[in-house]
Amino acid sequence: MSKIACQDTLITKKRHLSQDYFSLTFSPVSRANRCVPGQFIHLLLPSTDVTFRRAFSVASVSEDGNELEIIFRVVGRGTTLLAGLAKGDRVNILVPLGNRFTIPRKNERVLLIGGGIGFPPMMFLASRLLAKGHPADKIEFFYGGRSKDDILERTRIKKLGVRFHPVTEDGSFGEKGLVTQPVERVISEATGEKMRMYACGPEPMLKAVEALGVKYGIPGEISVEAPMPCGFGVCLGCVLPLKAGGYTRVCTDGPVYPFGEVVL
Amino acid sequence: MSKIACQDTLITKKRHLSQDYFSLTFSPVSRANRCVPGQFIHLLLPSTDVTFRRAFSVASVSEDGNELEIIFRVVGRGTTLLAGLAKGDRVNILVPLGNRFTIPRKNERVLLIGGGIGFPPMMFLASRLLAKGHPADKIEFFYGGRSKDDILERTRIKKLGVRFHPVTEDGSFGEKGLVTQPVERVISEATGEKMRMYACGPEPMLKAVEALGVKYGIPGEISVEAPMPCGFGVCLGCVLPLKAGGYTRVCTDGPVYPFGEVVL
Amino acid sequence: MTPDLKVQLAGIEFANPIMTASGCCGYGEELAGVFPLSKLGALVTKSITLKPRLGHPPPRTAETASGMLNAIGLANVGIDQFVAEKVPFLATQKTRIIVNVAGSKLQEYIEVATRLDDCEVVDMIELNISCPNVDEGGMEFGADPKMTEKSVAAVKKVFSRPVIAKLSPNVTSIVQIAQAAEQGGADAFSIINSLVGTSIDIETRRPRLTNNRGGLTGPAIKPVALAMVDAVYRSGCRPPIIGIGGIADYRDVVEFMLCGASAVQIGTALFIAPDTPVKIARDLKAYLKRTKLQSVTELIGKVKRY
Amino acid sequence: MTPDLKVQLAGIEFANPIMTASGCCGYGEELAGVFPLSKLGALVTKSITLKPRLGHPPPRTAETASGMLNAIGLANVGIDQFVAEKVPFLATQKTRIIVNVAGSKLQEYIEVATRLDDCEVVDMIELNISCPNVDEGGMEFGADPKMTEKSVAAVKKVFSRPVIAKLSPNVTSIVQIAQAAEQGGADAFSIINSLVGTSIDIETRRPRLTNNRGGLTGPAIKPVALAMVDAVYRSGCRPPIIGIGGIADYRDVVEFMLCGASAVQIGTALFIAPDTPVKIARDLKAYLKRTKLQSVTELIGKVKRY
Ligand SMILES: Cc1cc2nc3c(=O)[nH]c(=O)nc-3n(C[C@H](O)[C@H](O)[C@H](O)COP(=O)(O)OP(=O)(O)OC[C@H]3O[C@@H](n4cnc5c(N)ncnc54)[C@H](O)[C@@H]3O)c2cc1C
Ligand SMILES: Cc1cc2nc3c(=O)[nH]c(=O)nc-3n(C[C@H](O)[C@H](O)[C@H](O)COP(=O)(O)OP(=O)(O)OC[C@H]3O[C@@H](n4cnc5c(N)ncnc54)[C@H](O)[C@@H]3O)c2cc1C
Ligand SMILES: Cc1cc2nc3c(=O)[nH]c(=O)nc-3n(C[C@H](O)[C@H](O)[C@H](O)COP(=O)(O)O)c2cc1C
Ligand SMILES: Cc1cc2nc3c(=O)[nH]c(=O)nc-3n(C[C@H](O)[C@H](O)[C@H](O)COP(=O)(O)O)c2cc1C
Ligand code: FES
Ligand code: FES
Repeated sequence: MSKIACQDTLITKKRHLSQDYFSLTFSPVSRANRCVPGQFIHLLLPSTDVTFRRAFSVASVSEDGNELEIIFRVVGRGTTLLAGLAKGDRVNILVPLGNRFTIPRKNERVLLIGGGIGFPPMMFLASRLLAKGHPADKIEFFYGGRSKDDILERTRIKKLGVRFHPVTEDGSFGEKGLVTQPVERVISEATGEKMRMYACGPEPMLKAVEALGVKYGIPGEISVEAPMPCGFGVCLGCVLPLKAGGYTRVCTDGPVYPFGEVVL
Repeated sequence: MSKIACQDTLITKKRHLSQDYFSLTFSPVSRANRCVPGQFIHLLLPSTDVTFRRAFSVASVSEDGNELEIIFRVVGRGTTLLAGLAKGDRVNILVPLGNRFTIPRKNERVLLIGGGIGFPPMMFLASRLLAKGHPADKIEFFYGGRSKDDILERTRIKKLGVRFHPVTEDGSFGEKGLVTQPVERVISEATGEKMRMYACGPEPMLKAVEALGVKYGIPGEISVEAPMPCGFGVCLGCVLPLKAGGYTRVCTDGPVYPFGEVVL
Repeated sequence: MTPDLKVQLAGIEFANPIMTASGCCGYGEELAGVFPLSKLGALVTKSITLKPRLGHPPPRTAETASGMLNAIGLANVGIDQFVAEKVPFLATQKTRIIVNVAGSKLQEYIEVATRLDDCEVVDMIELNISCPNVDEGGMEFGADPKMTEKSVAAVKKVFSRPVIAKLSPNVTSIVQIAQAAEQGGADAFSIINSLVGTSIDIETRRPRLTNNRGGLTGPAIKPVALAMVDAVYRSGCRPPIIGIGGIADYRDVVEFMLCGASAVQIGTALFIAPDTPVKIARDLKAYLKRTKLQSVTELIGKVKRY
Repeated sequence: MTPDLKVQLAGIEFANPIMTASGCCGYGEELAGVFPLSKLGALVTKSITLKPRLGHPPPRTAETASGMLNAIGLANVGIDQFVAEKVPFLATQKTRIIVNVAGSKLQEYIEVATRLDDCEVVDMIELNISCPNVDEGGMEFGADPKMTEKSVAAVKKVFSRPVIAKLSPNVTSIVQIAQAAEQGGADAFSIINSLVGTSIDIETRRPRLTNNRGGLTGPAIKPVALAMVDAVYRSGCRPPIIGIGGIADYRDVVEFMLCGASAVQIGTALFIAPDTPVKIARDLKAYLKRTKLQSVTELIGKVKRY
């Protein structure tokens, strides 16, 4: 019985990041200070054009714990409506929802792997790890996208001081190819160091990352998606099959799972 | 089979007239030049929060026939949504709909009676009559409202040069009382002149105006309202009973009816 | 090659699968002011009864979430005036004409259908068997398999062209009713008519319809309509299905056709956007092109069920 | 004086008429994280079956116009685990507890109800008779008056506290089913469960639910639910009615109560806004005050029909 705040909040900042990508900051948000990387909010659009809320990973939380940021991509009706909202508009959010990424030990090399719109929780995790004193040079930030326009918040990520590995399929920014390439290179170059992987992104990427984890015996976690009618565990609509049998509710048992737990 | 244009148009001007009252100008509007006083448009809100279109009388049409204005009051969900739209927003309208006011002969004294948000078609009628050469001093413009804030576009009406009779229930602007008072006074003061009345406003006002028409033997027309699912005659949802029996479709047979025709 | 929208139902060819639903396009005159009716596969008239009917007192309609309620009360000019005043206009229109027939006694259906048999412009009759059946104490014809079969068979006897049975969704098993209609000789099914519903004004405490209840239509009912079309199609009934219920854009049409509809009717959406049929025809063509289909008929029943 | 929200059903008093609907509030634990369950008139659990059920593979839900489809497949922990793990939590909650019971054989209902009779915290049982009846070849219990009567009567025999019959809307005459349930001894009715519906993804051509079809719920179905509550209430059935279907705000509750509901359940709206019951209780009080009523019970059945 974890406490969830169902609250009205205001859009206090809206940034158009590139093409279909936006950042929204909400304030005031009670319980924002409780949000940890991996968790998400469930947002109610002020229109009956969509029935369900929409889930978005927490991308950042302000130091005073009053502001919460999400970064999203316009893909359908809900996100189109969301992109149409403006500073000052009111939305209702449920927060905080979901489980969290395991915090690695300080001596572990951390491989954060974000694919496309999967990067916001990775960014949140990076900054939290830094705040907790994880050495910046032990944090590798892999970020894959189709082309330059899909690699967002580049300055912000660079500013963190982590080791940034941008990758684009068309080579228009960073390394050309798939994000798993540099991941595998960093893994094979590492010598005897303990490592841990975290990934969020499209399913094929998550599968590839899990495969790397198995191949090199590196533990890790993935953050997965599912359509979420309720977001807080009561509807049983967001389930994914578990390898061990049965189903898991992504909204409460997830969205973060250790490698190999869910059937993707 | 009158031609109706089902068209997307843009809000090119938005004016907040007072409290809950707004004026919206749409452009380009094909067939706007065909609109005559008494006719209305049927507006589709860009949201499934309401199912039906909403009907609004034409308040004015620009000289080039490209712009069309409505004036409305926020009373419920649809008009709240409409008030939330901004310059540049797109809406879909059906235009022109409904029948029209009978054009009086030039020697007739014309009594235009608008109650509350019933004044826009009266204003349109006044300016069209003036444009057709009806003498301004033969046009009496009665405009009743609860208080000062309900008497809109005062400068605009005065500029027309017609005889303006504002009336408010609380006396905060113009004469104190009901709009039918000055109407009856003007009627009784008139000497042998031919007169014709036109009214649009709340039902009790329309009834009172009809009663004056009967009492003094003055012909006239009222513009009535009804909820309108389709607005162009196919659903049979907007009917009002006729005194002669049967029903009339307000959207196509109306909204303008001679005194005594519909059961209010 | 531009994809082909033509469909065949009961041996009749339609320019496209898009029809306007009964009660939502009058007798065609007003709609012809919005777009040429030749753009339609067919026009289905308001229900015609033997005698003229004024319908229920207002209010007759109410808005609901993504839908509406109506209790028009079968207001119509009656068969005499229909033939005298409406048929001549319809005869000039380059589209298929389907006349919807209603009644509260079987004899009424028979008489109206008999009259319509003489109107050559009437391509098909659509039987509205969702009216309360006075003979049988008020239960709808269409809620009872036996009465359904009987009324379809009776009309088939007097009307020489194809007869569509328009089925009510307010039943335990629409498949059973469809089978009865097929037994009676139905050449096609229209699925569905409106769902029974109501709405109350909490300030006046009065129903929003003088009839106390009405028919729910519009996007809200689409999932129900689709499931019923799917069920009848899966049941293996022979007559083709005309899908109806909440259709507002080409996507809805594709859904209905994938579930087994050979054509569709547009009702409530005409009030929201009267040019919906024209837009759907255009978008449907684009969809067929995009999915590399030559003919819209290739969609019929092609849903990949789990 | 602040208006009274208390209601009585089948001799049991409820703090207010607002309950959470089965399948929409789990076993109460998660919802208690949003607001104290003491704010509810009652909590109705997910359907409990004899054996645990995993439910259908995903996707299990789909959005529709002003509503949703679900085919969860009665996923639940089964009666053993329910009693062992869920009842202890429920016992600590200061609200009425209603356990929804489902099964595909009559014997299953009986066994689950027998077990629940020993759980004192369970104030009432709600029988979900909308499940396909394996014994009778898959037709829903709740679609057949005889099976309805039989199952209610059987459960009444083993459960000593009041039994609610939750009626399916997918029937020709819900009044007939209600009468059968009353005959079987039902102490109250829950009206309605979800409408059968489906939705197709036109790109993949697959149904949006692995079960091919599911239950339509949410604001879209409110008019249908309201008409069914109204019909059963007007029919003069004795057991009180719990109105369900698309309730999202206090206005909806007032509509249902005016039509004859003594209480209501909130389902889909909990997903949209989990604090809906709290807001409704607050707004309902304000409405009663504004309309100068002392007790919410004064609304029951007070619609002014034409
Ligand atoms: C835990 C979690 C965190 C997420 N974080 C982010 C984020 O930080 N930024 C971001 O841009 N997106 C994020 N998403 C995905 C985001 O929720 C979807 O893009 C969004 O719901 C799509 O809504 P739509 O109406 O625009 O798209 P549509 O495709 O029109 O949505 C239609 C329906 O499908 C469901 N749906 C479709 N795809 C998804 C999906 N991938 N995940 C969940 N529901 C889906 C929607 O809920 C809706 O019911 C996250 C999803 C989850 C589950
Ligand atoms: C021919 C005509 C001309 C009109 N001209 C104007 C105008 O120039 N300016 C203006 O402010 N208003 C005008 N109205 C009234 C305007 O259409 C309503 O105020 C508006 O529809 C209310 O919508 P709502 O959603 O805000 O209110 P709600 O009360 O929430 O509407 C709920 C439902 O009731 C219907 N409804 C309620 N009241 C009315 C009504 N009086 N007329 C029609 N439908 C109603 C709506 O269509 C809707 O279905 C006109 C109405 C008609 C019929
Ligand atoms: C205002 C209105 C009037 C209707 N009148 C009739 C009618 O006279 N006869 C009939 O068979 N169906 C009638 N219908 C039902 C429609 O033909 C159609 O079956 C139903 O509206 C569902 O389709 P929709 O959701 O596209 O509106 C009417 C529907 C509406 C909304
Ligand atoms: C996701 C979901 C799961 C449901 N599960 C059950 C269930 O297990 N047993 C049951 O009797 N009803 C179940 N229902 C039906 C609801 O209890 C309720 O009758 C229905 O949703 C209509 O109410 P609503 O429109 O407020 O949602 C479920 C509904 C939903 C949306
Ligand atoms: S979204 Fe409802 S249980 Fe996960
Ligand atoms: S609004 Fe449809 S006939 Fe008038």
